[in-house]
Amino acid sequence: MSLALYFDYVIFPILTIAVLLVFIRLVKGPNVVDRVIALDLIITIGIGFITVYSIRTKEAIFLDVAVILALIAFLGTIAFSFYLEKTNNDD
Amino acid sequence: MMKHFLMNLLLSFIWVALTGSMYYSNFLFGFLLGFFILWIMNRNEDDQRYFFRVPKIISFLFYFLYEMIAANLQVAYDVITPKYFFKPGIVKYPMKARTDLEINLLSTIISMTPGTLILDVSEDKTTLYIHVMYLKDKDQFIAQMENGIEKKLLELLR
Amino acid sequence: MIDNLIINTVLIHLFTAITQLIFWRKTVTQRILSVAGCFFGLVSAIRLFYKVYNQGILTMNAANWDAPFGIVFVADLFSSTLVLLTAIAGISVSIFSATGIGRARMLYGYFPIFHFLMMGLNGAFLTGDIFNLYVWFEVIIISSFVLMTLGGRKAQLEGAVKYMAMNILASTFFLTGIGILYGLTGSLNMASLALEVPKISNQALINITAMFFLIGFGIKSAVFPLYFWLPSSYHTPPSAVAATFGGLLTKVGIYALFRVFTLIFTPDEFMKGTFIVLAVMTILTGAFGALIKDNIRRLFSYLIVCHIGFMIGGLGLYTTLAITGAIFYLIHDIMVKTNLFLIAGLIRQLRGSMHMGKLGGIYAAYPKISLLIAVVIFSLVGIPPLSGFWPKIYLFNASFASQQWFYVAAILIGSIVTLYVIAKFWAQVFWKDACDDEIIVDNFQNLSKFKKGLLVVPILLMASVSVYIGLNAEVIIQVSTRISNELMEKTPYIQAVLGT
Amino acid sequence: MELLLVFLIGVLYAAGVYLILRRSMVKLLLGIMLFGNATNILIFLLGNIVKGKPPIIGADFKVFQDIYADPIPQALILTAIVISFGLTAFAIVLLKRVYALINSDDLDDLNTPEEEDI
Amino acid sequence: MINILIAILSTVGALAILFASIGILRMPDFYLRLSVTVKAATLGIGLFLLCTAILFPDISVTTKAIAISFFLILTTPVAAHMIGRAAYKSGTPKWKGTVLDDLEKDYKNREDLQGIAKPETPEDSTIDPKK
Amino acid sequence: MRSSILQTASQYLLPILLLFSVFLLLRGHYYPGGGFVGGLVASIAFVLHSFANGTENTLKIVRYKPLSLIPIGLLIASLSMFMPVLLGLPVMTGLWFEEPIPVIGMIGSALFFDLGVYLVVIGVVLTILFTISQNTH
Amino acid sequence: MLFTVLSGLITSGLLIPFGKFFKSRWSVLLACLPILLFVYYFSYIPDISLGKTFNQEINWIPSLGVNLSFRLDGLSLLFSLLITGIGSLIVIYASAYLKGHQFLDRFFAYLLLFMSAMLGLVLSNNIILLFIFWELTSISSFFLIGFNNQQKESRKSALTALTITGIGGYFLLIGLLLIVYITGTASIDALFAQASFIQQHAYYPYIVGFVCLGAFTKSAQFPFHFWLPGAMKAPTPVSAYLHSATMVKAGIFVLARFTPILGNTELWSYTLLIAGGVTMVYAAIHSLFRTDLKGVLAYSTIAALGMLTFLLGLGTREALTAALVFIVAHALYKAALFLITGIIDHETGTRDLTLLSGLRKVLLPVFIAGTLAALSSAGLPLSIGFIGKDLIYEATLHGPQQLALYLTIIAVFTNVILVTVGFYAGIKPFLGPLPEAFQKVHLPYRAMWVPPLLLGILAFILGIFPHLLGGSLIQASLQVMDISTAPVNLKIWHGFNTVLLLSIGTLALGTIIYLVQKPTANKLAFIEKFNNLSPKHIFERMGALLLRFSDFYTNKIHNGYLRSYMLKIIIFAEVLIGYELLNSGPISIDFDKLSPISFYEGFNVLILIAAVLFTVSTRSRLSAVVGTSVIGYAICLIFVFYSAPDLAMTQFTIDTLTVVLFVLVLFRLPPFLNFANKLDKIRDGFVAISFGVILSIVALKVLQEPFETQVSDFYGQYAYSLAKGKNVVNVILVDFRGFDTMFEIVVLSIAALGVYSLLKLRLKSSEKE
Ligand code: NA
Ligand code: NA
Repeated sequence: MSLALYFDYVIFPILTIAVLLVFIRLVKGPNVVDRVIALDLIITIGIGFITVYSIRTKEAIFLDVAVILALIAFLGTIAFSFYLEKTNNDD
Repeated sequence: MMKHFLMNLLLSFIWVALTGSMYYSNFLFGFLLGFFILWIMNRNEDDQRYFFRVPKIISFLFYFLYEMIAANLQVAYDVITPKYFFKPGIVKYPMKARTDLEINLLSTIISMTPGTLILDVSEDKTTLYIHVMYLKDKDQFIAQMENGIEKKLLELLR
Repeated sequence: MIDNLIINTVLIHLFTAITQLIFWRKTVTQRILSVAGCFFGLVSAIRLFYKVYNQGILTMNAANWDAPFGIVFVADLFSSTLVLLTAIAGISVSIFSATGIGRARMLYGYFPIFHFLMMGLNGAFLTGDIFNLYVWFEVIIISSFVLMTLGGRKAQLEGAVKYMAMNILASTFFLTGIGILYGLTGSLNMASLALEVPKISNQALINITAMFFLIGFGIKSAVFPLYFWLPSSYHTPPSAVAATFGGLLTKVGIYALFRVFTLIFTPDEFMKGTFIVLAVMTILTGAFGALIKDNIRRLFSYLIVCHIGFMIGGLGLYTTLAITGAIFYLIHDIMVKTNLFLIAGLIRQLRGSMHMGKLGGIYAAYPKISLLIAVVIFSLVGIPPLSGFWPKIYLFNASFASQQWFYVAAILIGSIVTLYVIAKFWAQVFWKDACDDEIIVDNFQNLSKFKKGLLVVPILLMASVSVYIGLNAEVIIQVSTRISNELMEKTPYIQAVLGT
Repeated sequence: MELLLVFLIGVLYAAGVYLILRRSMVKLLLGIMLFGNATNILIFLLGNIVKGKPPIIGADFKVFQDIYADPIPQALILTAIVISFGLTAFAIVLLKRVYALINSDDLDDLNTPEEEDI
Repeated sequence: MINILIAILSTVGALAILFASIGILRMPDFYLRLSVTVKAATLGIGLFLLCTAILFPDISVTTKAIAISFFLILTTPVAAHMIGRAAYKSGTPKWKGTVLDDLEKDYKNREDLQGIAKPETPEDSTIDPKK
Repeated sequence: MRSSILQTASQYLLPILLLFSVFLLLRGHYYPGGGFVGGLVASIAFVLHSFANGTENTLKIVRYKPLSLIPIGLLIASLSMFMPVLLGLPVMTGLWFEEPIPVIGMIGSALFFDLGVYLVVIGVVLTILFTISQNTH
Repeated sequence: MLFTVLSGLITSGLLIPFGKFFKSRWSVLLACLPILLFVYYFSYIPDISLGKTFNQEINWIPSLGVNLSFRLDGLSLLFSLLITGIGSLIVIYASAYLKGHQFLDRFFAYLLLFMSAMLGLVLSNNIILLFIFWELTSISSFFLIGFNNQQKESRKSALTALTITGIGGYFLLIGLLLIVYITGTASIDALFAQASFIQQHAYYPYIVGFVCLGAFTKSAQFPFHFWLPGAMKAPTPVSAYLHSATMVKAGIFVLARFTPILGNTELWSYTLLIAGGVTMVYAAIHSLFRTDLKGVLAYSTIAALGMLTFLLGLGTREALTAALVFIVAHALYKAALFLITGIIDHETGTRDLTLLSGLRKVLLPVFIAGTLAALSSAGLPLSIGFIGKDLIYEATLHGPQQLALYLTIIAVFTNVILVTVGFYAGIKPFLGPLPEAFQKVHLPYRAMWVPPLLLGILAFILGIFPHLLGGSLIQASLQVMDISTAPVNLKIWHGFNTVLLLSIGTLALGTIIYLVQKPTANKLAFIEKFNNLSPKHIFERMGALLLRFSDFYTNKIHNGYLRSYMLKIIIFAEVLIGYELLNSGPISIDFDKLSPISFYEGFNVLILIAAVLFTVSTRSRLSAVVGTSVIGYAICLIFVFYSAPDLAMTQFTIDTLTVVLFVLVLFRLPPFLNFANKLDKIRDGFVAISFGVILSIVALKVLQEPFETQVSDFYGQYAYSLAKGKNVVNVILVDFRGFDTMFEIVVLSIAALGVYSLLKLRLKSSEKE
C-alpha cells in the first residue's frame, strides 16, 4: 500500500470524521463560546488537513497556507472573546 | 554565556558552509560538534553555565513531551470511554514566576499540558487561575506544579 | 496605435485624489486641487476627443502586453465622448462643491473620493477589458457609497443601505456573467470576446450570459424593474454628490449596456423585445413616479428613471438610427441631469428646502438665475430647439421604422409627463410666492460674490453646453451617428485592439 | 468533483438569496457575503480546475513542466475577494451606524418618511 | 522506511485530532471541551509537520514546519485562555461535577472593589479632529 | 479586557508577524504571497496588538496615523505604474534592474508596485479596524 | 426672413441685461421692432399678390433635414402682417397698461419671444422647424399666461394651457415625423408635390389624427378648449394678442398649411367639420352665459375658432376664402374688444358684465372703439365682419348637397350668438346709467385707447374696401391652399340673395337676443351646474385619476422595503435566465470530462453546505458569523485542494478580518427577531431555491463547453521569461493585469476613507444637506 493510498483511506477519513464531530458541536452549541472553540478547532484541523494534503500531493507550497492559518487563526477567537467580555449577555 | 552561544552558532554555520549542504540535520550536526569542541576547550574556565544549560533545555523538552503524551493518553482514554473519570475545578495557584516572559512560558506550558488550562492571571501577576481536569486535592496539585514544571522552568530561565 | 493619452484623464484624477489625501483636512488646498485637477482632466479629455475624432480608435496596451493578454484601454468615439462629458460635468460639480459642500464633509475626504469617482468613471468608459470594467465599476460604487453616506443622516443611511444592497447585487450578476463568459471563451478582452462569442456552439448559453449582463447593468442603469435603488437614494446625499450620481452613474450602466450588447452580444429578437418592454415600463414607471413627488430631488430621480427608458428603448430597436438617437439622448441627458441636481442644490441654498410646497418666490427674487434654470429645465423637457428635442426625433423615426408603437407611445407619455412636472416645478418653485409660515433660509444672499459665482458658474457652464447641444445639434448628430456606426460595425474596434 | 461544486454553487446562491430577502440588515450582509463566495467558486469552477498543481513554476525551471491550474480565475477571484472585503467592511460599518441611529438592525425601522426630506 | 515512519507519525497525529474532536463533542461543559481540544489538536498537527519535515528534505519546508508548530504553540494557549476567561465572565455554566472554583469569589471581590473605588468611566469615544 | 498573557504574547507576536509579512511581500513574485497577503498579515499583527493593549497604545507604536499610509502606498503603487510613461512606454510596463539582488531576487517596478499594495492594505485594514474600535470603546 | 424671426429673439434676449432701461417709460420704444417688421412685410404685398413666393434656406441640421428654411407666400404673409401689426399695437398698449410694473422688462421679453415664435411658425418652410416655433409659442405663452405668477389661478391656468397644448404638440410632432418618415422630406415645398402619395399611405389616417390633435389643442377646439378661458388670467394685452389674433390661430394656420397636403379627403373634412361644428355651437352657447367680460370673449373666440376649423373642413374654395377673411376680421375685432376689456378692467377694476354700465360717459373714445368692433363682429354691412359672414354663408350653402342645410343652420346659430356676445363686450358696458362706483373713472393713456380704436376703424376700412384684402393677400393665400387660381373678388355687396337674408337675419336675431337675454350671475350659476359634464371637468378628473393611479402604482411597487425590491430583482432575473435556459436544450453531463471526487473533497463540500444551512437558520447573530467563518474556511480548503494557495491565503486572512469586523460591530445588537410569517418564508425559500437551481444548471452547462486556454497558456509561457516571476498568479496581479490590482487597492482605500468618515463625521445641525 503506497503512502498516497494510506493517506486517502486512513488519514483523510480520520480527519474528516474529526471535522464532522466538531461540526456537530458547532451546530449544537449550546453557547456561542462552544461554537467559537469548535470553529477554532475546525481551523486547527484545517491546518492539519493542509499539511497532510501537501504530503499527499508532494507540493510543499501548500504549507505556506498552513503557516498563515497557524499565525492568524487565533485572531478570530481573540475577537470573539473580546466581544463576549464586552457584552456579558450571550446573544 | 551569550558569548558561548554565539560562538557555537558561528561554528555550526561554518560547518554548514564547509559541507555546503543546507539541511537542518547538517546544521544540527554542526551545532553539536561545535558544542562539543567548545565544551572541550572551556572545561577549565569558571563560567560553565552554558554547557549545563543546553542539556537542561533538552531534558526539559523531553520532560515536557513526556508529560504531554502521558496526559494526552489519559485524556484520550477518558474521552473515548463512556464513563467520565474527571473531577474538574478551578484552582488559584500562587506562582513563583515574576517576569512577563516567565509567566507566559509557564502558562503556555501549563495550557499545552492536557488536563490543565489557564483561565486567568490576577492583575498583580502573582496568581494563576488554572482549570484542572483531574483535581484530586488542591494542595497536592499546587505542590505538584511548584515542584514540577514551574521549578524546572525557572531553573532554566534564571 | 498606442497612446498613453488615453489613460491621462484617469491618471490625472488618480493623482489629484492622492495629492488631496496627502493634504488631508486642508480644505482650501483640496478645493484648489480639485478644480485644477478637473481642469486638466477637461483639457486632456478634449485632446483625447479631438484625437479620436480625427484619427479614429486609439488603444493603449497597459503594461505593454498585447491584447488579449494584458488589459487594453480603448478610446473610440463613444468612450471619448463620454469622457469629455464626464470632464465637463466633473469640473462643474467640482466648482459647485467648493461652496455647495459643507466644510465638515471636506474634512472627511469628500474631494479625494469625488476624484476617485471621476477616475472610476473615466476608467469604465475607456477600458477594453471586461473584468477591468468590473474593477472600475467597483471603484465607482464604493466611492458612490462613501459619498452617499458622507454625513450620515438617517435618510442618507436609509438610501445608502438600499443603494448599496442593490448595487452589490448588480456587481454580483456582472461578475457572474464575466465568470461564465470566461468559462466559455477563456478570454476577458472585449474585442477578443467579440470574436470568440459567435463561435460558441451553444448560442443559448451566450444568451443566458447576456441576461446576467442585462440584469447587472440594468440595475446600475436603473431600468424597470431593477431601478428601485435610485428613487430610494438620490434625494439623500448633498446635491453636488447627487449631481454626479444623477448625471453620470446611471449613464455608466447605459454605457456598459450599449458597449456589451453591441460589441460582445448581438441581441436576438427576444432580447430586443425585452429591451423594448423594459424601456416602455421604465418610462412609464418613471413618469408615474415623477407625477406624484413633491420633493424636487425625488422628482428628478424619477425623471432620471423615466429618461433611462428612452435610451434603453434605443438599444432595443437596435438600428443605427435608434442608437444614434439614444446616444444623442445620452449626451444631452448627462449634461442636463447633472445640472438639475446642481440646481436642486442651488435652490436649497436659496430657500433652505427642497419641497415644492415650501419653496417659492425665486423668480421674483433672482430673475436671472431663474431664467438660467429655465433654460436647463426646458432643455430637459425637450422644448425645441433645446437639447432634449433632437434625440427624440431620432428615436421616433427609428421606432416608426421598426413599428414599435408602444415605445412611441411611451416616449410620448414620458415627454408629456416631463413637460407637465417641469412646468409644475417651475410654477411652484419659481412663480409661487414663498409660503409665509415657512421661515426661508436664504444662505445664498449672505455669500460673497465669489462664492455666489462658484455656485452659479457651473450651472451656467453646463447650461451653455446644453444650449450648444441644442442649437448646434448638427455636430452632436454627426458625433452620435459616428458612434452609432462604430457600435453597429465592430470590425474597426476589433482591429484596433487586436491588430488583426 | 465539478458536480459537487456545481451543487455547492447552487446552495450558496440560494442561501444568499434567502438571506437578502430577510428584514435584518445583518442577514442582508451575510447574504451578500454568501453571494460573493458563490460567484467566486463559480468563476473558479468555470476556469480549468486542476488538483494539486499550483500555477507556480518550479524552482529550477523557467516554464511549466506539467499541467498547472488556470491562474487567471485565481487572479480574478483574488481581486474580487479583496474588493468585496472593502465593500463588506464598509457595509458592516454602515450597519454599525444604522444600529447606533435606530437601535435595531431591522431595515424597516430605517425607513424615513418623505416628510423628513430636506 | 521513511514512508513507514510517516505513516506511523501521521496516524498518531490523526488519532490525536480525532480524540480532540471526540472530546469537544462529548465533554459535558465548555471548560472541559476547551481543555481537551486545544492540546490534542496541536499535538496532532505537530506530528503531521514532523512528517513533512521528514518527507521534504528542503530547508525551507523544515523551516515552515517548525514555524507552524512554533506559531501554534505560541498562539493556541493564548486563545484558549482568552476564550476561557471570556466564557467564564459571560457566565457559561460549569459542569455539575465541578469540585472547586477559586475564581468565583475572587471575581466577586474584584467587581465589588471596582464598583466602589473606581467607577467605570467610558473612554473618550471620539478623537479630537484637530489632533 | 486586559490580559497580561495576551499582552506579552502580542509583544513577541508583533515582530514575528511583521517579519513574516515582509517575507510574504518579497517572495510573492516566486511563491504564494505578495503585497495583499503580506499587508493583511502585517495589519493583523497590529490588530492583535491593539486587542491586547488597546488601540491607543498600538497607535503609539505605529507612530503615523494608519490613514496616512494609504496615500503613501497609493503613491508608490501609482508611481511605479506611471514610471514607464516617462520612458515612453505604456503605463505599467514592467521595468527591471539587470542583475538580481540577493535574498529579494529581481528588483523591478512590480516589486515597488507590490510594496504600494502592501502599504495600502495595512493602511486600509488598520484605518477600518482602529476607527471602529475607537468608536466602540 | 431669418433675421426678422431672430430680431425678436435677440431683442428679448437683450432685455435680460438691459431690462432696467425698458422698464421705464422707454418701453414704448420696443414697439419699433414690430412696427418695422410690419412695414417690412407690408412691402411684400405687391410681389406676393402677383403670386410670387420668397424662399430662404440656411443649413442648420442637415442630417435631420431640419434647416432654417423659410417661405413667404400669401398665407404666411397674411399671418405675418397680423402678427406684426397687431403685435405693434399690443406693445404700445401694454407699455401703458403695465406701466410701472415691476417685471415689465420680462413681460416684453416674453411677448417679443412669442411674436418671433409666431413669425417663425408661419414663415417656416420646414415642418420640423414649424414645430420648433410651435413649441416656442407654447412655452412663451406659458410664461405670459402665468405672468401674474403670485396668483394661484394664474399659475394653474398657465400649467393647464401648457399641458394641453404640450400634449397636442407632441401629437403634432408624431404626425409631422410620420409625414417626414413616409416621404423622406420635411420641406413644405416638397410636400405639396407629395400630397397624393401621403393621402394614399396607410399611415395617412394617423397623420391626420395626430396633426389635427395638435392643431385642435392649440386652437382650442372642443374638447380641448377649456384651457383658453383659463388663459384669460394673463394680462389683457396677452389675451388680446395670444387668444384672439395669434396663438390660437397657430392651430388654424397649421390646418390651413396642411390643407393642400392632407386636405381634400373625406377624413380630413369630416374631422374638421365635426370638431369645428361642435366647438362653435358649444362655445357659442357658453359665451352667452358668461358674466366676466373676458370669459365672454374667450368663449366667443373659441366659437370663432370652431367656425374657422369648420370652414377649413368644408374645404371648398368659398369656404377657404371665408376662413381667410374671417381670420382677419376676427383678429381685428377680437383684439379690439380685448383691449377695450383691458381698459375697462384697468380703470374700473372689474370685468363683471352685470356691474358694468354707462361707461360711455367717462370713456368715450373707448366706447367708439368698442362699438366699431362690436359692429364688425356683428357683421354690420360695411364692416369686414359683414363680408366674412357673407362668405361663410355662401360657403355653407354651397357645401355638400345633403349637408348644406345643417351646416348653414349651425353657422347661423353660431353667428347669431357671436353678434350678441359682440354687443355684450363692445357695447353693453358703455350703455345705461353710470353707477356711483365708476364716477371717478377717467380715460387712460392715449397709448391704451388708440390701438383698439385703430383696430375698429381698420375693420371698417377693410370692410369698405375689401379688395385691399381680397385682391392681394386672400388671393395669394388661396393660391397656396387651393389648386385653382381663379381671382378672388371680395365685394361689399352681393346683391339680394339668400346670403344677404341670412346675414340680416343673423344681425337681427343677435340684436334681439342681446336685448332680451342678459347675462346674470344666476344664469351663470345654472350653466355651471353642468360643469361636471364639461370637458374641463372630465380632463381634471382624468388627471386626478392619473395622479391617484400614479400614487398607487408608485407606492405599491416602490414600497420602501428593500427585501421586496430584492425579491423583484431576483424574480426578474429568474424569469429571464430561466427562459433562456429553457431554450438552451437538455442537460447532458459528460462524466469523462469531470475530475474524480475524493472522499475528503466531498466531505468538505458537505460541511460547507451544512454550515450554509446553519448560517441561514440560526437565531443568533454571533452564531451566524461563526457559520460564515466555517463557510469561508471550507472555501479556503477548496482553494487549497484545487491548487490555489494564493487564493487560500487571501481568503483565509480576509475571512478572519471580516469576523473581527463583524464581532467589533455586533455589540449589543438585540437577537434576530422572527418577523416574516411562514408564507413569506416559503415564498422566499422557493425563490431562493429556484435561483440556486438555475445558477447550478447554468454552471453545469457552461462546464460542458470546451475550454479555451490561449491566454493562460501565454501567461504560463512567459511569466518567467518576460515578467520575471514564477508565481503566475502574482505575476498576473502585478504585471499582466496590474491595472486591476492598482484600482482594486483604490477600492480598498476608498472603503477605508468611507469607514473613517462614516464613524467620525458628525454633522452640525446647520449642515443638514
Ligand atoms: Na500573490
Ligand atoms: Na469550462
